[in-house]
Order: sequence, then C-alpha cells, then structure tokens
Amino acid sequence: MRLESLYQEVILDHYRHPHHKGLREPYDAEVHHVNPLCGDEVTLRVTLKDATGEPVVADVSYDALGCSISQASASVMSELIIGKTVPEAMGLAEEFLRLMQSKGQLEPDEEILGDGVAFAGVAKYPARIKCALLGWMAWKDATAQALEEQK
Amino acid sequence: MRLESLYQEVILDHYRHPHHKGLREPYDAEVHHVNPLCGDEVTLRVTLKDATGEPVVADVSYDALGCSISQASASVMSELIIGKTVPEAMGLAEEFLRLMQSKGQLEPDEEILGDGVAFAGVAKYPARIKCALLGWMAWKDATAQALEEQK
Amino acid sequence: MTLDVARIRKDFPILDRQVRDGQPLVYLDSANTSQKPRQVIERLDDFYERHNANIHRASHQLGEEATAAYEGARIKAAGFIGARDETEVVFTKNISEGINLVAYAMGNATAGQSGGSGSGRFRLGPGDEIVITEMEHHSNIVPWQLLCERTGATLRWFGVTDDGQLDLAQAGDLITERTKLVALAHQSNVLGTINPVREIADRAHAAGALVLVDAAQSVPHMPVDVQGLGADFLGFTSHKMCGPTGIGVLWGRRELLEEMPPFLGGGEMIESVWMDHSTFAPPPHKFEAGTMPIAEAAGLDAAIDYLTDVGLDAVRAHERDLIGYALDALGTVPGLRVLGPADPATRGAAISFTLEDVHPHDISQVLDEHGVAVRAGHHCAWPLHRRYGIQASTRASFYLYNTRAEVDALVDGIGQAQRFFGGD
Amino acid sequence: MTLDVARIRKDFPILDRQVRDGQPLVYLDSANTSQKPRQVIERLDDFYERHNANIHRASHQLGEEATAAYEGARIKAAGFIGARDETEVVFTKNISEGINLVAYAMGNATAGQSGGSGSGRFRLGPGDEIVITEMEHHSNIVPWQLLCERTGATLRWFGVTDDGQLDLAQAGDLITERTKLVALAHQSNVLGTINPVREIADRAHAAGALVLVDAAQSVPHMPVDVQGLGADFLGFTSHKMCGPTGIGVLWGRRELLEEMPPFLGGGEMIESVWMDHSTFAPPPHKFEAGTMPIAEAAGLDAAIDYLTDVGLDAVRAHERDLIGYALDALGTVPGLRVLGPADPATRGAAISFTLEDVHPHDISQVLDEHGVAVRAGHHCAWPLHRRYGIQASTRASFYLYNTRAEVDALVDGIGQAQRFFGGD
Ligand SMILES: Cc1ncc(COP(=O)(O)O)c(C=O)c1O
Ligand SMILES: Cc1ncc(COP(=O)(O)O)c(C=O)c1O
Repeated sequence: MRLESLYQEVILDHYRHPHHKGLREPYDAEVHHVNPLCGDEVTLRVTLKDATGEPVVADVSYDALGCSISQASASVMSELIIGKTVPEAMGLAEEFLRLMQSKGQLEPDEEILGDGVAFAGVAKYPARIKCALLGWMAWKDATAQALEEQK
Repeated sequence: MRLESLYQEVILDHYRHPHHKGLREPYDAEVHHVNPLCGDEVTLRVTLKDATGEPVVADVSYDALGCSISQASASVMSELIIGKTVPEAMGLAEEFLRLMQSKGQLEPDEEILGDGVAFAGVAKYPARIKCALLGWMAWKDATAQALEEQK
Repeated sequence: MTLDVARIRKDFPILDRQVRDGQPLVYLDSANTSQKPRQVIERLDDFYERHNANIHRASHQLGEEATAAYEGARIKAAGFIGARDETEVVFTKNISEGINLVAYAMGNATAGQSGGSGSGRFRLGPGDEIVITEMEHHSNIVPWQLLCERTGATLRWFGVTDDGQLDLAQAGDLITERTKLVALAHQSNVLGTINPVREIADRAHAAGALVLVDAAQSVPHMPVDVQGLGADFLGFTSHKMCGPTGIGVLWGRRELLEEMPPFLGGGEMIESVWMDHSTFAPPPHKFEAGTMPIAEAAGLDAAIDYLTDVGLDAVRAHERDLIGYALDALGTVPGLRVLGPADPATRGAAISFTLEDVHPHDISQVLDEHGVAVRAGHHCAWPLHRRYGIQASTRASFYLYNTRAEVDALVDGIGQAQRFFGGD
Repeated sequence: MTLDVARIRKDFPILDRQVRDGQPLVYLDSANTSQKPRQVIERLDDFYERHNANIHRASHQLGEEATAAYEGARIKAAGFIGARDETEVVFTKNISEGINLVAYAMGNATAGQSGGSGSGRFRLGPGDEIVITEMEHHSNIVPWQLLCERTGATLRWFGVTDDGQLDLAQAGDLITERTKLVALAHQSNVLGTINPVREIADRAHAAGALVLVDAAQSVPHMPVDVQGLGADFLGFTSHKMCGPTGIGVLWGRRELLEEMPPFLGGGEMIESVWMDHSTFAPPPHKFEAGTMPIAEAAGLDAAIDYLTDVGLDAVRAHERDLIGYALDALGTVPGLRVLGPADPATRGAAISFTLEDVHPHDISQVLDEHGVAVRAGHHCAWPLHRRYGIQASTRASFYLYNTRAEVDALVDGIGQAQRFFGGD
C-alpha cells in the first residue's frame, strides 16, 4: 500500500520519539518559520562553534507544531547535521532539497542522507514537500543569521 | 434584405437632411451627452415657454456627431416634440423608449410616434439602441434642468 | 423535497473518477471549491464554440450574443439573491476581489475621490472603526487590515464563543457611532455556524454603519435574500456554487454603488476619457474595468439555473440530513472534537474537527489514500484556529451530490488513520 | 514558415458559424478578442471533468492535479515571454487588473505600506511624474490618472505624430529625473504601430524610472521577450491570444515584486494572519488573493502551446502578408483614410480607418449584415481619436485564422456601405 511508502516506519519512529526536540540555551540565532498553507510552525535555535577555522553546527534545538512529516523531518535533520561543519550541513540540506524536488525519480543515497532517505516517498506528494522542508529551511535561515552576526 | 428594415428610407432622409439641427439662442438649458461605447456626442439646448400654465417645448436645437441612427433620431425627435407640452413630450419619450426596449416585438403607432416608427427595426440591434436614444436622453436631461431652474 | 442524489451525481462527470490507484472519488471538499455539472461545462463550450466575442463594444452579431449572455447572467444573479435590479450586481473575479473593491472604494473616498454624487459616508480616518469577526476568512480580514493601515481607522472584531457562535454580548461595545462598516460571514467556512446577520445589520444600521455580508458559504447552499438579511453589500463566488472559476459577484445597494469612487480603472468603466481626466459610467459598469470574465458569466448563469432547478430548499434539507448523520457518526470516534455548533439546524455543510494525537495533514493523507478528499489546515481562518488553541483542523464539507455512504467512508478512513498513527 | 491557414481554421469551431441569416462568419475583430481553438476548449473541459479542485490548500489527489495545472501554466507563461523564472509571473483577471495592480502598489507604498524589503522607489508625491502616451488604451491611462489624483503626482504623455508614431522628439523633455514610471503600449490597438520600447526603456532607466509595457496587442501576434524589451513590468491578456476570458498575466522583475506592497488582500497571499496584522507570502503569491482563475490558467497554458506549435514567427509573417494585402486593397477605396503607419513591417494586425460621409457604426452595421465582424468606435482609445480630430473609426483586425479572401469580403462590404449611404 502506498501509505507505507510515504509514512515509512523510520518516519513514524522519529515522529513519535523526536530527537533533539525542545529549545535549549545558549544559542546564536533563533527563527520562527510557518507553513502558510497549513499553519505548521517551528521555532528553531542554532549554536555554531568555530573549532578548526570552519564553523561547526554545535547544536540545533527546536520546538515544532505540525504533522508527522514535518516533525520527523526536523528530528532527522538535527540528527544528521549536529556535529557537521556548516558547509557539510548545507550540502546535506541541498541534497535533501534535491530529493524533495525529484518527483520521486531520485534514488537517495543512505550513506549521505541517513534516515533522510525515508522521505523519498514524500516527493511524490507535492502538498507535503513543504512539510518535510520546514525544519531544513528554518535551519538554513537561522544559520545564515548566526554567521551574519559572527562577522 | 434586413439592412433596409433597419435603415428605413425615412431614417436615411432625416440623416441626410436633419431637421432643427444647429444650436440656437436663447435657451433655458444645455446639456452634452456622449455614448461611451462609440464616442457619439450630442449637445442639446431646450427652450420652454409657459403658455397655459403647462410648460411647452418652445424649441429644441442640437449639434450632433454620430451615426445615421443617432442623427436621424435627434431630428425625428425635435420634429415630434417641438410645440408639445412637456408632459406630452415626456410621454412620447416613454413611448419611444418602450419601442426601443421591445426587442422588435412591438408594433409602433404612427399616430403617436410619427416618423419615429421607422426606428422599430433598431430595437432588433441591441448595440444600436443607445444610438437611437442618445438625443432623447439628452432632451429629458436638459428639460429636467430647465424645469428645475424655473422653480 | 428530497433530492434524487443518484440522478444529480450523474450530472457531475468528475464523480466517476478514480484516484490513488483505483479508489472511487469521495469528494468532501466542496466548501473549498465545488464540482461542476455538465450543464455548466457545456454552457462554457457553447459560448466558446458559437458565441464568443467581446461585449458592449462590438456591433456585430457575435458581439450582441456575447453581450446578451453576459448581461443575462447579471439579471439572473440579481434575481437569485433578491437584488432590486441588475444594476446592483457587479461582477468580480472572486469574492475576495469584491471585498477588496469595497475596501479600496473607501480608501479612495478617503483620498478625496468620489463616485459623482458625494462619498462622505465612505471616508475614513482616525477614530473611525471597521468591525469584523474572529471567525472570518482571511479574505474578509486582510482587506480591512490594509484599509485601516492606509487610513488610520481602527479594526475591531467580535469574539467567538466556545461553541462557535459570535459573542453577541460584545455588540453594544463594538457597534457604536464610530463604526463605519460591519463585515461578517453569513456562514463560517470552518465552524459551519450560520450567523444572525439580520440582528447585527439592524444594530449596525441603527448606529449609522454599513453592512457587508460574506456569503461565499451560504449562497451555494441555501436561499439567500439580500433584503431579508438587511445587507448593504453582499458577495459570493461562482466556483463554490457549481459555477466556473474566475468570476464572483458583489451586490451593493444602488445608491451606495453610485456614491462610491471607482476601484480599477480601464476600458468599459468610463463615460469619457481625456488625457488629463476621465468621467465614469454609472454602476455596475463603473466597477468593471477591462474585459470581464464573459464565458464565466455564462457558466455562472448555467450554475444558477442548475441550483434553481434542483431547488435550494432541497439542497439545504439534503445537507441538513447529511450534517446530522455525520455529526452523529463523528461523535462515536474516540478523541474526535468537532468545532462549531452541534445542532444541524444552525449550521451549514462544513464540519471541521480535530483528532487527538493525529495531525490534520496526516488524517487527510490517509483519507486521500482511500479516495476521500477533505481539507486540512487553517482553511484561511488562522485567527479562528488560534482562538481554539489549535494550529489546524480537518474539514469535511458536503454538497448536493454527497451521500450518507460517503460520510461512512469518511468515518471509516478516520478510523484507519487512528490505527495507523496510534500504534507505538 | 507559411501557415496552413485552412488547417488552422479547422481548429476553431466558431469559424463554421453562419450569422445574419446564413452569411458565413468573417471574423475581423481579434484585436478585441480572439477566437478559441478546440485544444483550449478541450483543456477547460478536461480540467472541469477530471481535475477540478482548489489549489495549494488541498492535500488530496485532485488538489495536487489542479495545483500542477495552475503552477504549470505559470511556468509556461514565464518561458513564453523570457522571464527569469516563474516567480516573476503574477496571474490577474486581465491586463487591466495587472496595470491597476502596479498603480495600487505604488499608491499603497505612498501610503506607507511596504513589500517587506523597502518600497522607496514606488513612493510618489507632488513633483513626481508618470509618463504615458497619447495612443494608450484606456486601461493604461485611467489607472495612472487615478493614482496621480490620489498621490499628487503629475501625469505626462508622449504625443503622436500625424503618421501614427510616438513623437520621440519629446523624450528629452518628458523623461527626466522626476519620472518614476513610463507606461506604454508595445503595439497600439488602433494604429497598429509597434513602438520602440527598448529605446524608451533605456532612456527611462537612465533617468531612474521604471518601465511598464502593455503587451496586450503584441504577445498574441509576435515573439516577445521581456529582457530584450528592457521592461520592468509587462502585461498581457489571455482572451486576445486564443485563451479563455478571465485571466491575464503581469510579469515583473522579481526584486520589484518583492519590494512592492500587496494589492488585494485575502486567502493565499498571506504568510500568517492575526486579527490585528498579517504578513505576506513572497511573490508571485503575494499578489494572488482568493481563488484564482484555475481552469483559465490551464486554458491559457493550452493557448500558449497552440501558438508555440504554430510558431509566432509564422503568425507574424502571415499577418504581415494580410496587412500588406489589406492596406493595398483599402488604398483603392475612395474617401478611405487609414490611421497609423503605412508600412506593414512597422505595424501589427489592426487596421483602423475612416470613410468620408459614412459613420463607423453604419459601416460596421453593413459589414455585419454581410457576415463581416469588425469594431466601430473609439476602441477604448478616446484621446487618440481626438488627436486625429475624429470621434470614432472602424477597425478590422487579423489573426492567424484570417485569409486574403476575408480581406476581400471586407473591402467588398465597405463598397456596399458606400453605395448604401452614398445615395442622396
Ligand atoms: C493595448 C491594449 N491594452 C489593454 C487592453 C485591455 O485588455 P483587457 O480588457 O483584457 O484588460 C487592450 C484590449 O482591450 C488593449 O488592446
Ligand atoms: C467564507 C469565505 N469567504 C471568502 C472566501 C474566498 O472566496 P474566493 O477564494 O473565491 O475569493 C471563502 C472561500 O475560500 C470563504 O469560505
């Protein structure tokens, strides 16, 4: 049944037990994003640290109200990018965006996207793509702000 | 041929040799009306006199730019109403309006409308009805103003 | 006065569709947009295949026919809502434009423009108030926010009670001599609530205010009479009433339309144009700039014929039956909370609900997988959702072509969603 | 690159019609509105019969399909005119609305509203100037008059030469640092003149002004590229290009659309709504309030496909042939005076003329009686007619489905009108 291809077990797991959820201090930037089509919201904070000259995603914390897809996506995202350098994380965000825009034609690489590959089915449901991207867009925005402030 | 039922000889005669045309002095009221659909214009003056206690249409003079229907209609109108009392003339205007709105279903009374009956064919061409009414509407407007001023 | 729903369904070609790999379509999203009977589709075809031309401007036969189709639709629409005559009916692209038209006319009056015969009652300034309600559709909120921003007037609103009614206790405080206009929905697109428009209109008029009724959700579903409602303006939208997209109606009392300055400028709305100034046509043409949705007017005419033939009393009765049946059935679902009135007699054919632990987007997705089309989200009524402490809801909405069996399919699908997301 | 007109005519059902008791239709009024090929009509049917739903808001299959149809049309339209991408394409109900949209955005900016990222260049006040031309359609005159009235800005205009060209000698005087916006037609709907938009746009940009191009009469008839023209805004209207009524396009440079405050408020154009304020979606959605002409967008998509398949170069070449043929033939008619350029290379497919002693209304009536549909009047360009000292003209306008034989029928009919009215 198609429902299972959309709501893979991995997604439901992250939805029921989201990782890194809850807003934490301290943070470098906080953003609030909404999905105007359905009203879903996410408040997201990002903390960067600068270890080796390259900024690193030290923490991502968030509070999200929304459907299983948007919640699970935020959870998977934080899982994936915490600890990565900002360029690496931006690369992942691009990769995930590409997957979402693929109309289901792309075979995602689990090596790269980890649990993110479970969202491949979402790409077939245009109305849900914004749900899956909500957290990622918030993170990109928050990170841009944090980098801006560090200048 | 239908063209002849629209453009009856009477209409073409009035068009080629309009009666009462040209602006005359003195006058009680002057109006300028346009047909916004095609740009036709009429400037019309009316002079009333009060003979027997009832106002009488002493003169109607006009200058008109427009198609054969609008020109001929103004000519026929002035022919019909000059010399009539205002209530009589208003009655004629009503009668003519009724004819125009009849969609060609009404048999006009030559006793009442005189040369005006020639316009019966116009009622079948909705786009031309405004042409035939242009002069009449101007006259009604001018007369209302003239009466207003006499108060 | 019962509907022959089986026969009606045959008029709607789309109801034969299958979705999601072979599921028969169960369309429960008519409050969003309705489906179209073949009578309407055929009317559009006929217009384009036989009568298409621009209107008013053309002195040829097609032009006459197209003008007759367009102006005939105006007469039809006027009769449908009890307007005094067709000069009170302005065609717009949807009801949103109609509401904006009134708002901009007020803004333009404030900026000194006039409709020819004075526009005093449309002028706004600091101290003046516009009153709306918390249950309005965004289309009846945002235009007034923008207008108030531009003019310095103040926006106020009726709150909503826990059971989804306007809080009329606030009326005395809200509607005062400062009120210039009260704008409210005849029927809420979320709660289904049918508002006491007449009562509020009487109060508004007593205070010297104008009344604009958003009838987007009532005109398609029940007989509506502008005189009985005591409205000054009333709008509705074709696509929700079996008609085509691209056209709506703003009805306004003639003397108001005369006073109002124009909104959009362009061809057809003028009397005369010079380079440095223009004069304007009388209403309704004053408000119709450019080439209007001509074929769409013909389609709306056919839609009104269709609804009139079926009978709006019969439509309303049928929907009341469905609402009653649906409210009962939904009442058996654990964790399901219906927003709005519980009595089918006081509400229309939209039922919005929340379900414990399952997000509306997820419910609607499961339903869609079973062929059941509903809407999830805030339904363009975000403030109303905030009022009830929720982000979003799921809305099932009914129309003349829906059946009890489709309500069963809805309830069934909700059960599936609960099982699917309920596991741990 | 010659057109197979016989084959093309088969695509247009209405061309089989007979009018006025059995006359075959000779439709020479396409500058007013064009006829529609069955490919467009069928696309509308298909939408209503299989895919109809509201867009964006719905998370069901029909909603996905309708959204894909609507947004697909946006992508198609963007490609058609060389837009950077589809976010620069705003759907409106016609081009008149598109022009008003820009005018109101400027008015709203003046009233202090913003598009989110500042709106300085849209603010107007006394001393600022808007420049148009004497050959504009009312839809590109009246919105600017109303805007100037509201803001205190001044309206100025290019005059027109005796042979129907813009008087470019005035450019230096007209386009100055006071100029905020220059709005002009790409092609005159009366004279047929194709204006040197690029040249004027370069001057305008050098002076810091924006440029709006009314392409209602060019986009249907020739390849148009917004970049090549140097436009900042460009509008066109579906019904003149084989598409349905009820939809038009306003293209605008993305950074401008971002800066501009919203125009119509309502569902779909928002980001978030509270009772006391709202935030707005990014363009193009910021400018699309309420339910849009969805089926019409699908129809416009089909129309663009149709024109692209035929090839706009071929359309233009065919029309040049017809114009040349018609100008020659009309030149033989005694007392006939053609308005506008004499060279088919510099003009489009509309030919307006006057005839000594026969009023345009009377000519068009006689033509209509012979099945020939033309337009008589001022064609919504009243100031232009005054410029030439005339009240009205008769306009024959051609499109891809017209033939030389139809030009013959026109000339024939004119002769009949002369004979009919010439006698004394
Ligand atoms: C040059 C020009 N501009 C604007 C318009 C207005 O188009 P619409 O009536 O579709 O808004 C027209 C046609 O009527 C036109 O020819
Ligand atoms: C109550 C109400 N008002 C206004 C609207 C807006 O209608 P439209 O989108 O056709 O302008 C809707 C529907 O979307 C509605 O339900």
